[in-house]
Amino acid sequence: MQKARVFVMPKKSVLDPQGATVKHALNALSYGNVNNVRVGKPIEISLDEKNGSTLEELQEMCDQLLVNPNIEEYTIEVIKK
Amino acid sequence: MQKARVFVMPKKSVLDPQGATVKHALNALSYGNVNNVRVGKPIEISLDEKNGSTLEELQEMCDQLLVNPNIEEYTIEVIKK
Amino acid sequence: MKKHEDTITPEVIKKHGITEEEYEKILGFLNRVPTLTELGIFSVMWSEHCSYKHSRAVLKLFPTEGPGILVKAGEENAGVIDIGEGWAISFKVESHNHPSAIEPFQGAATGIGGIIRDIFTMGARPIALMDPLRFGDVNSPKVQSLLKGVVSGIAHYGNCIGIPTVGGETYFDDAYEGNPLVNVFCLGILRHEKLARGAATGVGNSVVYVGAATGRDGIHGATFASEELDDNSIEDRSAVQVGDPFLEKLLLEACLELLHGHSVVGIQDMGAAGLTCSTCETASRGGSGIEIDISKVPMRETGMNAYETMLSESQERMLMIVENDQMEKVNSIFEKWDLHAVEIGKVNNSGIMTVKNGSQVVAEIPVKALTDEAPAYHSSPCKPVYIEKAQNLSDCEIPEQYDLGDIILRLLGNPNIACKRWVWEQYDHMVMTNTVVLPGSDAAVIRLKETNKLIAMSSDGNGRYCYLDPYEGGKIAVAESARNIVCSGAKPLAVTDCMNFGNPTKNDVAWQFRKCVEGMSEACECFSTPVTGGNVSFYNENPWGAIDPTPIVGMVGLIEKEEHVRKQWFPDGKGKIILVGPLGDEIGGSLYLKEIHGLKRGLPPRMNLKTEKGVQDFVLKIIKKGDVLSAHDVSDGGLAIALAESCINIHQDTITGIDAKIPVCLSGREDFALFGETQSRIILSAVSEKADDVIEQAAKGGVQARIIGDYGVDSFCLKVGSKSIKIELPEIKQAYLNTLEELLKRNE
Amino acid sequence: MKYGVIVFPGSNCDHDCFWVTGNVIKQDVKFIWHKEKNVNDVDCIILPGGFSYGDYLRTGAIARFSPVMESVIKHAEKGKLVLGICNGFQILTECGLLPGTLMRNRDLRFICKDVYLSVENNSTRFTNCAQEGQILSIPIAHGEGNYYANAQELTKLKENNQIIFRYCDREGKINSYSNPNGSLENIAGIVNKNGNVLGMMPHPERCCENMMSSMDGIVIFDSIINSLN
Ligand SMILES: Nc1ncnc2c1ncn2[C@@H]1O[C@H](COP(=O)(O)OP(=O)(O)O)[C@@H](O)[C@H]1O
Ligand SMILES: [Mg+2]
Repeated sequence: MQKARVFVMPKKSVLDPQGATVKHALNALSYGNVNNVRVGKPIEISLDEKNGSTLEELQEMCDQLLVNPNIEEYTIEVIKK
Repeated sequence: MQKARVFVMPKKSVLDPQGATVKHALNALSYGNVNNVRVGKPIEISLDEKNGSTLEELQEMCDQLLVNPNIEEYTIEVIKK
Repeated sequence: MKKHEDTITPEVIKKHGITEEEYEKILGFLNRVPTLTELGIFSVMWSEHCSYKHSRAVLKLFPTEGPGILVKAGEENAGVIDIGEGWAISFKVESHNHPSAIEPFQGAATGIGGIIRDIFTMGARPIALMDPLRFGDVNSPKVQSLLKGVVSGIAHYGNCIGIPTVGGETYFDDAYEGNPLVNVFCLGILRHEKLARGAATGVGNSVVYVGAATGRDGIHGATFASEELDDNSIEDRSAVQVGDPFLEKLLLEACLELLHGHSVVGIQDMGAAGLTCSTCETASRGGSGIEIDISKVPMRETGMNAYETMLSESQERMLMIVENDQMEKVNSIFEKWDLHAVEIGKVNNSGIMTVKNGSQVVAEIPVKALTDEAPAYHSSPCKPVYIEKAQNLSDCEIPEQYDLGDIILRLLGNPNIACKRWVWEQYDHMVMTNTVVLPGSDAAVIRLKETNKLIAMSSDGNGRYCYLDPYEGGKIAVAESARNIVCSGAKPLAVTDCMNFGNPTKNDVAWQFRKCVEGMSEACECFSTPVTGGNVSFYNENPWGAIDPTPIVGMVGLIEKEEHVRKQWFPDGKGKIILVGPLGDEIGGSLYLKEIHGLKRGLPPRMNLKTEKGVQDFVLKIIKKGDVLSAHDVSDGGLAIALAESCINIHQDTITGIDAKIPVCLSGREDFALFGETQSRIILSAVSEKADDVIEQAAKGGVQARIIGDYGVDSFCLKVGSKSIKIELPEIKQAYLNTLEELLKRNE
Repeated sequence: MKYGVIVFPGSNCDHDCFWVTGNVIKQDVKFIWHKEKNVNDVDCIILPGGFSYGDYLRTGAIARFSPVMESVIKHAEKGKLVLGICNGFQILTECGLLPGTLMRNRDLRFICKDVYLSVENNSTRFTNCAQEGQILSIPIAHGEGNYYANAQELTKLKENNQIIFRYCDREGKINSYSNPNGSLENIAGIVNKNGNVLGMMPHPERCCENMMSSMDGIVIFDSIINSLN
C-alpha cells in the first residue's frame, strides 16, 4: 500500500466543542437544517514506492501515535492510485 | 442528502507543519517508509431528516465558512445510510 | 418508591466504594434500601473528594482565622480576604492529578476550567493562574509526552479564556512516575459588596441550570479520584471530560454580569459530582431543601438515566438560585451571551434533596446526610520504617573529588533547576496587562488596576524534604513560599494549599499527612498567614507505592506600592552582594545529593521559624526603604545556584558576572557550603555605598547578614574555602536557559 | 479622537485595548458589542486579541460573520482606521480586508514572549511616529501567527510597501533565528493597499506603561492620533 488516509474523529460520547460551535455558525448563516457537526482530523500518509505498509502497520501507527483512544476513534481508508 | 463529510486538507503548495511533525514522529517510531503526511480536518455534517441539503448547498457552506481557499482545498463525500 | 433490594447487591455497593458500615449508615438515614441513583449520590458525596472523610479531622489544625478574612476556609467554594479600599481577593488551589494521568491534555485543561469556576462563583473576576506540576523522570519518553500534554492542556484552556498563567512549579522525580501531580491555582478580585454565596435560600426561589448540556462525561469522576490508579484504569477511559474554554469564557462573563445585579441569591459550579454536589451543598449551606426535575436538564446525549444525569461531570455548568420573579432578567443576560438558563427546580424548607424525573421521584435524601453527616474517619498514624534509614547518612558516603565548577553547570542544567521558560512561554502570561513580574522570578507580581496595590503569588512544596521529614518539610513549604513573596517586596497575607498524598488508610501515609499539616500550621501561625482554603488529593499511588508526600502551598502577598517590587536578578551596573541569614552546610535532602550523587537521603534542613521570620521581616523592611535592588531566596541547589540564578536576567536575555567568597562551615566541605540547602537565606544586591549600611541595620535588628562579594564583573567567580571556581558567562547561560528545551526537542 | 473596541464572544484583550486607549493615552473609547451594526461615531476601530468563538474551525473564521463586521468593512472602505491585533489580524484576513492567512506556528506551540520588530515602513497612519528601521520590543502571544501569502500576494505587498513590521533580533537582523513562528519573510504586520487597515500579531497594547517590560507599543497609538490631527 502506498497511500492511506486515517480519519480520526471525536468519539460520539465525547463532547466536541468545535463541532458544536461550527454547527451554531452554520445555523446562523441560514443553514438551519444542519443539526449536528463533528470536526475531526484526516491524516494522509504517503509511503515509499517500494516499501509500503500493511493495514496492520497502519493500525499500529494509529494506536501508538496518531489517535488518542481516550477521546477519538478512527477508520483507515486505502487510497489507490 | 442527510449526512455528508467534508474533507478539508492543506493545499499541497502550502507548508503543513503539523503534517511534517507527524511524519518525523512516525519515522522516529521506526516507520521509516512514511515519506509524507498531511493533516487536515474532516467535518461531518448531519442534516435534518426531512430537509436535507443539495451538493451545491454543501459547496456553499464550504466556500463561505468551512474552508479557507488560500491554504485549503476540499472534497465532499455523501454518506449513505 | 419501588423496592430496590434486588438491584442493590453487596457487589453493587462495593463497586460504589461504600463500606458495609457506611451502607448501614445510609439505611439509617433513609429507613429503607436506596435506589441505585441514591446509592450513586451517596457514593460520590461520601467519596474522599467531596467529603474529606480521611482528612477533615486533621485539617482542623490549620489556623484559619485572621483580621482580613471575609470568607473562611470551608465556608464556600473559595476563601476571600480583604486587601483594603473595599477590595478583596479570592484564591484557591485544586488538584487534577488522576484525570491528567489518564488524559493529560483534557485532564489538565478541565482542571483549569474547574478552579476558574470556583473563583468566579465567589463573585470575583479571575485574574491569575499558577500551575504547580510534578512528573516522573524527565528522560523517559512517556513522561515527556505527559508533560507536553499537561502543559498544552493548561495553555489551551488558560490562553483561550484569557487569564494569564503567571507562575507555577515543574519538578521531576521518580516518585511521581505514573502519578503526576497537576495542581492548579486561581486568584480573583472583587468588591466586598459583590461577594457571592453558594447557598440555596428563600423558599420558592428558582433553581437554575446554565451552561453546557449534560453528557456522560466523567461519570464517577469523584469516586475515581478517590481510588488508586491501577492498570485497569485505562479501561475507565469513557470517563474523560472534554473542556470548552470558549463556553466557560461566556459563562464567566455572563455570571459576573448577573452577579453584579441583585437577582441571584446563590451560585455554585458543577464540579466533581456535578448536579448532585451543587444541589445538596447549596441546600445544606442554606439550611433549606431543594427539589429538581431532571427531565428539564439540557442533555447532550440521548437515553441518559437519572443515575447518569445526577453523576455526570460534564464541564462548564453552573447552578444558580434565583429570586422567584427574576427569571426574565436572568434570561436576558444569558441570552446576550448566547447562553440559555433553565429552571430545573425550586428551593423549599424540607431539609431534603428531592430528585424527580418528570413526575417520578428517583431520589429523596436528607441534605445533611450527604454533607455534614458524611462519615469521618480518624486514622491511626504510624511513623513509617523507611524514615530512619533514609535520614541516616554520613558525610563519607558522599564522594568529594568532583570538579565544583562542573557541578554548578550540571545543576544549572538539571531540569529541576533549569529555567522553565519552555513551559511558561506556552502560557499567555501577560494578557490583562497586569503582570509586572513575569514568570521566572521568585514570585509573580500582578498589579491591580483598580487600586495602586500589587499582589505577589508563589507556589511551593518540597516532596523530597517531606519524604525525609514531613514535619520540617511542611514548615519549609510555608516558609519558602513566604520567603519568595517577601523577596518580591510583598507582605505575606494568606495561604491556600493542596495536599497530595498516597492512600490515607495506610498508617504511614496518615502519619506523613498529619506531620505535614502540623508543620505547615506552625509555620502559618508564625507568618500570620491563615489558610483560606484548599484541596486534599489522596490515593496518589503507583504500583511501587505512594508518591512522596507533597503539600503545595499557594501563598499570596500584598505590595503597597510599585516602588517596592523586586525581582531576583542583579540589576545592571556594579554593586555588592549581601547574604542575609545563616551560613550553613546542611546537605541532607538536597537536590545536589539527589541529582549528582543519586542519594535521596539525609536529614533535610531544619527550619527555625524565629530565624526565618527575622530574616523575612528585615528583608521586607530594607526593600521598602529602597536600600536594596534585588532579592532572591536560596532554595534548591543552595547558595551557588541561587547566586548563578541571580546573574541571569531571563527576560532581558542578559547576564552579569560575580566575584564572591563563601566560607566553609563545620563539615569542612566545600560542596556542602555551595550546595547545602540551609534555610532562611536571601541574596540581596545593593549599590556599594549602601551595602555597609544594610549590614549595620541587620545587626541592629539581630539578623545575620554579610557582604559576600561583587556583581557586575565579567565572569562567574566563586571562592569557597581554599578552592576557586571560575565559569564563563555564556556557559552559565547555555546551561540554565537551554537544557530543558533541548532535552524536550530531542524526542520530537 | 474616539476609539471603538469590538467585543466578540471570546475576545480577551478587549479590556486591555480599552485600558490603554482610555486610561493610558487618555482618548475617548467605547466597547462595541459584536451584535451592534452602527460604528459611525468612532475614528479608529480596534479588533482585539483573544479567541473569538474559541478559534474553532479556524481563527477568525466564525467571527467574521458577526453582525458588526459589515459596518467594520464599510468603515474601512470609507478610509477610516481599523487596527487588528492578533486575533483581530486573523479576522481581518478572514474577512478579506487584508491578504494572506495566519497559520499554525512553525513549532505547533503557543508562544508568549517579548520579540523585536523592525519598522519597515514609517509613512503609514499607524507608524508615522516611529523612525524607519526602528526596532520595537513588543510581546507576542499566539498559536497561529505564521503568516502566509501566495507569491502574487507577496509581490503586491512589497510593491505597495504594505509590509509594516518584520520580526528581527535586538540588533535588527531579520532571519530565521529571529522568526518566532515561521512567518513568511518574518512578516509580523501588514496594511491594506490604502494604508488605513493594519493587522499585526504582536500586542502593542501590552507595552504602553512603565510597569510593563517595554513602552514601545505607544508609538502605534501615538501615530494614530497624529494621523488624525
Ligand atoms: N509550570 C510552570 N508554570 C509557570 N511558571 C513556572 C512553572 N514552573 C516554574 N515556573 C516559574 O519558574 C520560576 C522558578 O520556579 P522554582 O524553581 O519553583 O522557583 P522557587 O525555587 O523560587 O520556588 C518561578 O518564577 C516559577 O513561577
Ligand atoms: Mg525562590
